Amino acid sequence: MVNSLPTAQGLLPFFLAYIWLIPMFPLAGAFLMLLFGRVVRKAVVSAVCVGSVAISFFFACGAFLQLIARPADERVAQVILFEWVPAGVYHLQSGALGRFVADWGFLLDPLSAVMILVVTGVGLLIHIYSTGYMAHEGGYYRFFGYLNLFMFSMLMLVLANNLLLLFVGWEGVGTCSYLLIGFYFHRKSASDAGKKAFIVNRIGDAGFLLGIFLTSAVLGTIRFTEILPALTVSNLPVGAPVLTAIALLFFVGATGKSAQIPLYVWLPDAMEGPTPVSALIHAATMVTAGVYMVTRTNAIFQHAPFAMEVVAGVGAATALFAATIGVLQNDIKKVLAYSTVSQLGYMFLACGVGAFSAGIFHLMTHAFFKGLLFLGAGSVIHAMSGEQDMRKMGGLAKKIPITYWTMLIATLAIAGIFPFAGFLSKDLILGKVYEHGLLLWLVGYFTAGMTAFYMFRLIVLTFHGQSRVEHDVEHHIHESPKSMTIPLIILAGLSIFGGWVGWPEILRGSNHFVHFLAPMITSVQEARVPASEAAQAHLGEVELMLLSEGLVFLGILFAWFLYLKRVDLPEKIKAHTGGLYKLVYNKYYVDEIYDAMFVNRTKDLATSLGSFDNAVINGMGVDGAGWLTRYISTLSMWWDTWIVDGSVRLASRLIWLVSQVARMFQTGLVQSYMLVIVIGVVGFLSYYFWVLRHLHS
Amino acid sequence: MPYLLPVFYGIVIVLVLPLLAGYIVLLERKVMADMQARLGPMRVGPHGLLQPIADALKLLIKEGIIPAQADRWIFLAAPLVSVTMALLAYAALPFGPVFQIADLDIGLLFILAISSLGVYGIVLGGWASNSHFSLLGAMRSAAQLVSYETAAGLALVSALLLGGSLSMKSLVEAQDQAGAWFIFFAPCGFFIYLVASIAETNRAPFDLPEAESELVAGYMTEYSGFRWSLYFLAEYANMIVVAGIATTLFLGGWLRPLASFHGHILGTPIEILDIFPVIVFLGIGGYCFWRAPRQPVQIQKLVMVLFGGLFLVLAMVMFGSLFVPAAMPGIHGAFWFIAKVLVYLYAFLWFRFTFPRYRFDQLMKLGWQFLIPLALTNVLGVGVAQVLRQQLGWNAFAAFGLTLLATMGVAAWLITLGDRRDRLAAAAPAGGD
Amino acid sequence: MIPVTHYIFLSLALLTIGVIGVLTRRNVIVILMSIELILNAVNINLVAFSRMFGQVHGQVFAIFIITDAAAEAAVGLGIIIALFRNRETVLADEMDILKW
Amino acid sequence: MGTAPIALQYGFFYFFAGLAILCAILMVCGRNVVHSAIFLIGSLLATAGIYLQLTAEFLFIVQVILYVGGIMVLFVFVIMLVNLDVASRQRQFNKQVWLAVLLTIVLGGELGLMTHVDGSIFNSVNAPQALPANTNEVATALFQTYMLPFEIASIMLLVAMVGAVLMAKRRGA
Repeated sequence: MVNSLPTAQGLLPFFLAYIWLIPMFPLAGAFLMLLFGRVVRKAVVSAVCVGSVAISFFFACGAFLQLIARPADERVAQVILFEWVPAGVYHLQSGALGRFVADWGFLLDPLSAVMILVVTGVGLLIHIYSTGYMAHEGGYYRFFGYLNLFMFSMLMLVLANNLLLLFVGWEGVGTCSYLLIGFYFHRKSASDAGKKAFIVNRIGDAGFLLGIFLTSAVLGTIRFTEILPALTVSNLPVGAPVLTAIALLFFVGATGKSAQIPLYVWLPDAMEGPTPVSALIHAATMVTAGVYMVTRTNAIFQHAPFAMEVVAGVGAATALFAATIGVLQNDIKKVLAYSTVSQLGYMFLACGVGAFSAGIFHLMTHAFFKGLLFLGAGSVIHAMSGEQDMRKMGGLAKKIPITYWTMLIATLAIAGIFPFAGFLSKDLILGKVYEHGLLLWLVGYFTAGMTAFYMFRLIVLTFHGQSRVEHDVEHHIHESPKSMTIPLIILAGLSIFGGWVGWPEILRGSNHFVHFLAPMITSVQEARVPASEAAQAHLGEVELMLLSEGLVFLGILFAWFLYLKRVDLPEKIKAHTGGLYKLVYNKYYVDEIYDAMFVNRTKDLATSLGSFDNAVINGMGVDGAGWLTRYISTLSMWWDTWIVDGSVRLASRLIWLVSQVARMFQTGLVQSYMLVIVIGVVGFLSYYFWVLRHLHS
Repeated sequence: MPYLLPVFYGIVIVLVLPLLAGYIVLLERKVMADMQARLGPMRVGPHGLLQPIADALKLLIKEGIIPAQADRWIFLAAPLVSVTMALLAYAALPFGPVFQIADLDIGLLFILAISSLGVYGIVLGGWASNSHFSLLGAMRSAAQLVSYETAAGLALVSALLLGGSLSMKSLVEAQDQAGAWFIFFAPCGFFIYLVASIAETNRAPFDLPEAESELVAGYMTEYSGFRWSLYFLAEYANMIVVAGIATTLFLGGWLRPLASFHGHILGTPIEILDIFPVIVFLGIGGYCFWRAPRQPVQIQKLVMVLFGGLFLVLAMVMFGSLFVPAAMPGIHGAFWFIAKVLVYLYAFLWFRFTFPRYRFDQLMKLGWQFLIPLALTNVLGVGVAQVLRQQLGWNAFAAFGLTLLATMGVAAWLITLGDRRDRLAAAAPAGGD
Repeated sequence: MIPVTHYIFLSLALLTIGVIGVLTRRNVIVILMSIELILNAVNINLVAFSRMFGQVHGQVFAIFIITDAAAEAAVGLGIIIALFRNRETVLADEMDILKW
Repeated sequence: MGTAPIALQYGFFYFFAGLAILCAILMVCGRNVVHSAIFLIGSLLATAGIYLQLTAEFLFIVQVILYVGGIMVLFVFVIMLVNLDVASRQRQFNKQVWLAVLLTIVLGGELGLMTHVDGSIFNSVNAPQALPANTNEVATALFQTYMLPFEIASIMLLVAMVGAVLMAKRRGA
């Protein structure tokens, strides 16, 4: 199985050689579930699924350790099982010979190593959590089967060694997200949300697919390991329009998958799915696939400065935009969803300014604390027996302490309080952005404050103040079972310490994480950063940290004051700024605008097309064809009956007649036979004489 | 002139033959009477010497009946066919060195062919008379003739091998040169031909076609008068023919017995043995004159004297011919020939009165299972003997004695075989034909 | 000497008559006899040719043909007897078992 | 007979030829089978006469002995065995008689025409030379030149005899 490896060294260590097994375990689990899950008990289901994910997590850890055990320049392991799409050789625009080959290959390098750790780790925790959360739900095996299938797809996405295989995983996670959002398919809103997610993702995927095509057409390869050499070979100048196009198309895909403007609208609705799904797919892993992909192809992006600018701009805009919406949401999961969108915007902002490793760093930490937040929210909803509206909560801190504390930690992390994980990653990003330009920095800065505000608004509304819980759910509020709380605790720990791998040098740390990812990032960017700014950036960094900390604390105080001390104020504000409030509260009517602009137009187009279809295609085309066919067939039936069959019958009749004649010869009487002989002799002799006459004349 | 002599001979034969036949009948009756210790015909003429003429007249004036259902023309033609064929055969019979109508170089075959045609007279007559007796008789005779013709032909082949020719004349001459009659070389052949010839002429004990006790008179049942006599004539003519064939082939034809002995009377070219015919005729004539006075009636005395005179005349002819070398061989040859024929015919009569009649299947068995194989063996033996004698220069009697013994052995084996077959047939449940 | 064509025409006439007999008569025995007639015509030709060429081979062939005629007659008559035994008829057009 | 004057030769020939043809016609047309047989015998005998006129004495004898004395006797025998008066009272000719007669006459005409196509062998050798009495030659040819055919013919005769016996035998006998 360990066949020709492009990397220099010979035989790979065990775990690196068998990285291709990591996705296979969940796949096996998924198969077992979707085929036999119906007939086995829940214990078996949870054992199989959690076990499979645990095994793949174990393999991932082994692979990671064996990878970092190698020298920094050899930290790449590629296993190609077999050639999937055979190689097609063709000429590129540059005249060079392109060799497009998509193989079933697995690539493990620092980037994917981080990703598989996040995916399998968080995935494992969420699986464990789900066993408790879904314990009383129907379709238990179905849920876990989908979940395992998602794990497989995500790991394929992460471990793919070429764009096409990555796209396979990409589509796989999309499908799984559709299935899981619509898990409660009996609820129309759920199935609608699933469809919405799926369709919106289609738009992005189309862009991504075009990007892949363009890549193979321009660079002649879709292997990640060969993209950079191909770029250098095809001496395209930095900022070549082709590369820009490719990058933009990739980014369209990323916006679709990672819920950026303008394609973010599906993510809030995706909250219809079970909370673990929201945690795993729509907070921790899938939605970050876009960031991963952009980072994976950063070489192209770095050669397309304009695209980088677009990415940064969109990221910043999304971050601010989503944050503003999040401020006024009452549904606890919606708040978290918008915060996710905004955090993803942060990541893209980082990527846009070239701080890919910062983006990935934030991705990791975000996976930790946002997953924790969602799980906590899930725990709260569990305790509130399905209630999601924060206005009907409050004062739960005493009743569900573990949830409270863990969520508090996560909130502090996302708000960016020193020294939680979020602080390190966010401030790394902000620093890079500050180096890049002031406007974007201001946006990010402000967004950080708003994040702190709405997150603490969530905490306060949920856990503090007097309870607004309805009476019938009041009495059986209870702490979640161990299977749910233990993952919370673990994630809380990660939210605290998980970010310390990226402790900045400025604080006497050595940024291991960035150095670890450094080989992944092509350094075209350095040219664009003047040395002088790089020199003064160090001074700016500490100030920026202090500034953001200040703003964050301001936001926290604001929230505390607004929603705990003066509870009447929000209503007043609402009354005074009615229009704005309404606008923000209704999410800027984006859905309505989309409906008006695209969806209804699409529907109108569809209706007109449908009518056209009915009138022309069906009416004239299909029905006409049918009509024509019917009459032709009647005609041909007539033909068949009278000409074809007729000829057949005629033939048989003729044969019958001939045989009637022939029968007369077969009398069985010797003498008639002899008469025939005589006839033959006479004929022969006559012919002989005839010939003779012609011979002599 | 070349055509005159044969025509003369023909006329003579056609005139003499019926008379001869009649007297053979008389002879037959006399012999029968003698064997049965009777006198036989005595009334018509002295010792019934005119009996044949009387019978001939009676038959000629009798009414000829034609059955209503008969096939007329065939009924009329059949006896003629018989007689014609019987008489045609004489065309090749050498009564003497010169006394022969036509010396065909295939004379023997000619005779066989003609005699084989004689059967049609019988068959057609039997069929045409439209009577079951006749038909059965005809079929019997047809089967019989066809069967025994084979045996007879094969028996004759042995003589042909010895003679090396088909012409009767040269056959006799061959015997003359050989110094011995062929009967001494191939006695088996002669014996087979004897039996076969009896069967061919429908004589007892093979006279099934006209077996009185079974079918009234066989193929002649419906015949009467002249036509009946024609059949009769044909039968006796055939007897003479087969006798002549046997005589020619086996008994040395016209050759005098001991032909190689040439003892002359002193001072004369006359051989002693040539006197013998004269003595015979003289004796007969003398006997007639001696018996003449003892006849009861006057006319009989006269007739007796006439006969005596006739034989005296014959004696004179014989004696006179001794001094005419041109005519002598012919006349004496004729004498000897007829003498041998009469001897042969005597054997016929003898058999007739001593043997009981065969059953038809016995007849067929005898013909097919005994005579024909034996004849084949005989032909083979004679051929081998010829080779031994001519190629290897054996002594003639040694060679022929050897082959004779071999043939005898085969004959014995065939007889035992036939006996066993009969026993098996008797043991097995009677079935089939 | 008589030219050979005379004999040929004689045998031709016999052949024609024999063929007519074979083709038209109903009695099987007559048919057999007609066949004999045809063979006979052939023999005439052979003998005439042997005379014409001054060789005896023609006669030898005639002998062979006569032998064949004998064999054919024997077998044919045996067939006729068996047939008569089984079907009580000697008419050719009542024997059409060949058809089935 | 080969040495007879030419007029006599022609006389013999035409007499026997006419006899043969006449008997043949009567044989074919006759209603009574026995008559047919008799006429056939006549025809065969006439043919034998033709042989004699052709100085083929041996063949003449063979014809008489074998054909007339053997085969035809068999025929007559069988005719009497299976004699059917009904047969003689029935229709003698089958349905195809006229067509057959016509065709056969056409055939005969064509065959006769064959002898007159120029370049045919009959015109080339037109005067048969006299063949002496030739039984010996026939025998030589038969037993030396045609030894093997002779043996084969004899074996064929044997087979035919056995076959005839078997066929004529009644079943179970």
